[in-house]
Amino acid sequence: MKRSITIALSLLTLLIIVTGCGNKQSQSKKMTIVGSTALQPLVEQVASEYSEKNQDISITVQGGGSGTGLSQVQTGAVLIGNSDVFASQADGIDADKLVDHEVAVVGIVPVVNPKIGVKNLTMQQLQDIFTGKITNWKSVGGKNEEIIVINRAQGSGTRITFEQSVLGKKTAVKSQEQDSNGTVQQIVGSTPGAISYVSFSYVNNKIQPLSIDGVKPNVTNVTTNAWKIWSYEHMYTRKNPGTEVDKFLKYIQSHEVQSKLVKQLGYISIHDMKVSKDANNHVSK
Amino acid sequence: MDTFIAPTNLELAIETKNLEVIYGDNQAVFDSSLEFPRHKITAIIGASGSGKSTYLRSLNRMHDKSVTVNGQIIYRSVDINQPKINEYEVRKQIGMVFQRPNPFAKSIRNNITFALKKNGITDSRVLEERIETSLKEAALWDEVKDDLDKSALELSGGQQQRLCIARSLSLRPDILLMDEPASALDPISTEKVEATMRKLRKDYTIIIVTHNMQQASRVSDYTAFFHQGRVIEFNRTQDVFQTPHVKMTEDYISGNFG
Amino acid sequence: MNAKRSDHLATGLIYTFVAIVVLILFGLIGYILVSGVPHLSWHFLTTPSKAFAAGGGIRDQLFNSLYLLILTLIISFPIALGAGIYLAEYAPDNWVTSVMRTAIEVLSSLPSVVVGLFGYLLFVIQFQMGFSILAGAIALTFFNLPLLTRNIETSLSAVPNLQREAGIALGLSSWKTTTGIILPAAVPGILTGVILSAGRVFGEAAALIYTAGQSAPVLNYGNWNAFDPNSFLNPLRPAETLAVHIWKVNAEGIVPDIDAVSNGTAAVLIIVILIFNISARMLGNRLYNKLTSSK
Amino acid sequence: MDEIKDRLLKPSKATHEDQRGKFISYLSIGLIAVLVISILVFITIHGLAMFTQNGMKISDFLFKTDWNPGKKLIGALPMIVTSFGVTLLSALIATPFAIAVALFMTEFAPKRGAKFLQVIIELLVGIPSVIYGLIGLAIVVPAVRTIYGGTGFGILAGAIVLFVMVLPTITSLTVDSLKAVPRHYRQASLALGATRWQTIYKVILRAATPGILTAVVFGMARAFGEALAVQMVIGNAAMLPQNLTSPSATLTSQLTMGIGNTIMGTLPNNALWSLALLLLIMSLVFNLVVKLIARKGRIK
Repeated sequence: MKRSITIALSLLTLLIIVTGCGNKQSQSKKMTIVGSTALQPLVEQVASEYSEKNQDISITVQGGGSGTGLSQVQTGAVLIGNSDVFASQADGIDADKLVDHEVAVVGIVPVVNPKIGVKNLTMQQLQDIFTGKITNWKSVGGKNEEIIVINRAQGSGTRITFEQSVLGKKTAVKSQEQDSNGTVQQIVGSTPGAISYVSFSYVNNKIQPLSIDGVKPNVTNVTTNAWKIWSYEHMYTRKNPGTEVDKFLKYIQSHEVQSKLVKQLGYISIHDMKVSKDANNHVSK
Repeated sequence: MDTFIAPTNLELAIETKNLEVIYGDNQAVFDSSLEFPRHKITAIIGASGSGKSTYLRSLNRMHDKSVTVNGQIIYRSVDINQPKINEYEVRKQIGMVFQRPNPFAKSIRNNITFALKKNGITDSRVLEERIETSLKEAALWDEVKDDLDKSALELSGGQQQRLCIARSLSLRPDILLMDEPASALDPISTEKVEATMRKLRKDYTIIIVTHNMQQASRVSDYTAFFHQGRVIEFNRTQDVFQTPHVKMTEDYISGNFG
Repeated sequence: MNAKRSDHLATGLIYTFVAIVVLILFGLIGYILVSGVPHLSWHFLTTPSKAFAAGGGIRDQLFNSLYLLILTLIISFPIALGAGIYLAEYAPDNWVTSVMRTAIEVLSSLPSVVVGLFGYLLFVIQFQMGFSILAGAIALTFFNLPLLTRNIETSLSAVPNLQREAGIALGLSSWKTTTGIILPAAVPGILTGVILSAGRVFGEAAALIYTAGQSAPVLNYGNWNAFDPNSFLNPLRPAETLAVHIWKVNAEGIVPDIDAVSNGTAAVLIIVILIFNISARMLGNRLYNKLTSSK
Repeated sequence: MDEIKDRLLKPSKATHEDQRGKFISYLSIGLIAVLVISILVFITIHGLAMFTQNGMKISDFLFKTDWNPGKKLIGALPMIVTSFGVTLLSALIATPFAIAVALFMTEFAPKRGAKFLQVIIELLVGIPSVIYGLIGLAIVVPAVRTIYGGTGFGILAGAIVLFVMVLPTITSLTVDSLKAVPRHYRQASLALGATRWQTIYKVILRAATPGILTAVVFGMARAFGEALAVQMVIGNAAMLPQNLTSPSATLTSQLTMGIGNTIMGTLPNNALWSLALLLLIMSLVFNLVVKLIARKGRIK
């Protein structure tokens, strides 16, 4: 019994030593990317394609949230931090020290439970619903059913984008919150009277996407900014992150990736955009 | 208190001088000085709570650190009741058999070889020889020789106790302490254990604690009577039982108290 | 008469309650299996998961879960064994021991999120382990240690004191007595504890999201070099486990067959835990017999 | 014979073994102590940062009801109330079941029935909390919605899910305490002509009360700290719960939801660490309660 303890202990020490060394040896070829869960699937896919083409490089992609991504890249713990929001929109981040790489555009659409019977709202109605002024679907032409607002978690990129485009400076009504597109999708689909918003790619037949002022939520409308609720997906680095990182970022912004993977994963290619947006929601052609 | 301690004038195996045992605020043994003659069986008798077991357990340093043992225990002209003494070696020289049989949850063979192996005896021939002699000494060999690999827990209570005796003997101790070794056994098993003891007397010094006076008179050469933590009387067994010097001993033996 | 009636009533009530609990369990397990088993196939178990297409499997997650479990046990068992021995055999009865016991209890009732975040900030970031199996295993060690320690302590204490005395009286050190006599006798109890804690390790998600991470990079099962980043043995690679996979697929999955993947994974998780419980129980008895009799 | 005397005076292999063994076991317990202390210190430092660095008031944190750390509103009362709500309610539901199952295992069917239930309880422990959460979302929430109206999310749904999750903890600890009731209590009572239920109710349960209370408190500690499962069914609205079926948020759900979206060192992040500190303090309190129960039980 004692022997097994000794063996286990020495194995453990070995492991720690080994991993410590392994860390240093492979650092030059290793790239860690952390952040936005929404962006994670895309970067993961691109990374695995990229490392197939470049055998000597290994890329680790992790979620953790936009906040995690930004703080980690700021402290230099990782090379790239993924974020759904501009660095300048996040408290506690010195945006001047970071370099933004926009790698995709994501459209966000309000969704409701299909039984409500509402398919279109004006921007004002949408704002009134999320600020708590309208509380029954009757007022906007639906069934006599209480409105149940489901917001996203405070600080989440999707929420920041949505509130910036829809609420302006107003504060959202206190309501239920969910922290992911998937749960919102499930809950809106099953809860009568529910309204929330998700990224385009999470719309399925169990939830009803809404048009706003008659504008349909589709890719074409986003590229021209006719559909107002959209944001960039960002990959932040520190200044001069090194050639390997640059090469990878170039790859993800290339037409090859943008026209294939980005679209397959439900994002909009940055090359298709006819307008651009800055951190203050200022749109320019 | 009136006491009578007869001198033995024999070669001694072990003796105690002014021994006292204290548990926290409770003193269990007071000022006890006794001599145990070599190759004899000495019985310690007394009512329950008289401190006899506590006394016995201090002889091979079985008390843990929370118990204070004062006084001297002289063994081979060394006071073994000192911190610097190697208590493991003490226990190898002074073995112990307990009130309830406590074989290890191992095979009969391993019960005996376990301690031997841990003490560095690995030669399988020596081990086999020790198993056989110890089991023979404990009068168990004939009953178990064909299935030494059986779990010791499958033996009967009496067999288990004799296995425990064999286990102690396998280390070739000098002295064997027995703490009411037959109290958990039926009469037939008891008889077997007693027979074993009588046989062992020629090679070992045995000190046995018992509350059974018939047992004491049957097996022992000397008897010590304990009462309330003190030695009241010590003498040859027949003297203690037939012509006790102290009134209290007489009362105890005739069943007037305890 | 009254006493008898209340006796019947109470007995009936107790049987009803027990029946409800049994029903709940069968309902739960039944629900998980019925909704998950139809999605199971050899293909599901042996292909890697997919990011956006249907038909992904859980090969890597399944392996990661097992690997993480083993690593966690390798780290936590020796420590728990030592600590359990300390508490059962050496600990003096004083305030220090009592504080230690409380500390262990506190450790066991810590919310797993908190442990996950602690592991994240300390191991993942401070010690630069990155999101890795190792960081995950250390975080899980936090849960596992108190469970295992307490279990080992009770299993050791349950061995009668007579056994201890027998060993000591033979001139053995108390360490040898403990490891050679007490410990083997306590093995079945310890093993049960290990299984139970393993179940918790297997199903833990909250603590792993921030430590072992939530991605399953492509693994090379032919690469036995634990230093290589794509080796399946590398303890410094991120590793999504089954439980985390379920969580992630439901939270951010965009594969069209979310339900199939999620329910299938849940079924696999339950089946593995079932197998684990049953086989470990049998092994425990076998081991006990082996340790206590021949050889 | 001098050789033996010599051995008595010198340390032997056994002495070293014992020293080594003591060293190993002290080392292990020391390691655990270091782990516990480090996690306590770590969380305390982070959890207090909001009050020390951001100048927030502890009273605001504990008694105000507006939670929006991004806008310097740090009232955690809704989460505190909800956490206690789900915890108490789930313990309330689970305790009778746990006692019934434990009695069944110890008094009614100590052999086969006990073994069977033992397996069941171990399986309940094995089901991961994510799965409990998903099943809660798929079954419990709609059920609560159809029966009580509202959205179905809220304390009631959370408590139902937690009830199943804490049942094993409470049951197995209750079984232990029932088993610890000496056999002769039962025999004495039955010999006096008491029925089985009278024996159980008047003798066994009474003797085991401190143990059962301890079991319940440990169950509550588990419920208090549970995150993923509760998060899926509680609704996550940082508002004081109006009733058992209005959406609300627990300390844990708020913590898991927010942590990825906040930046280290900022107020919103520190505020979440304060929630973690509160959780930690609560688990200390639960342990303290257990200690008190144990002490009281002993005096009786």
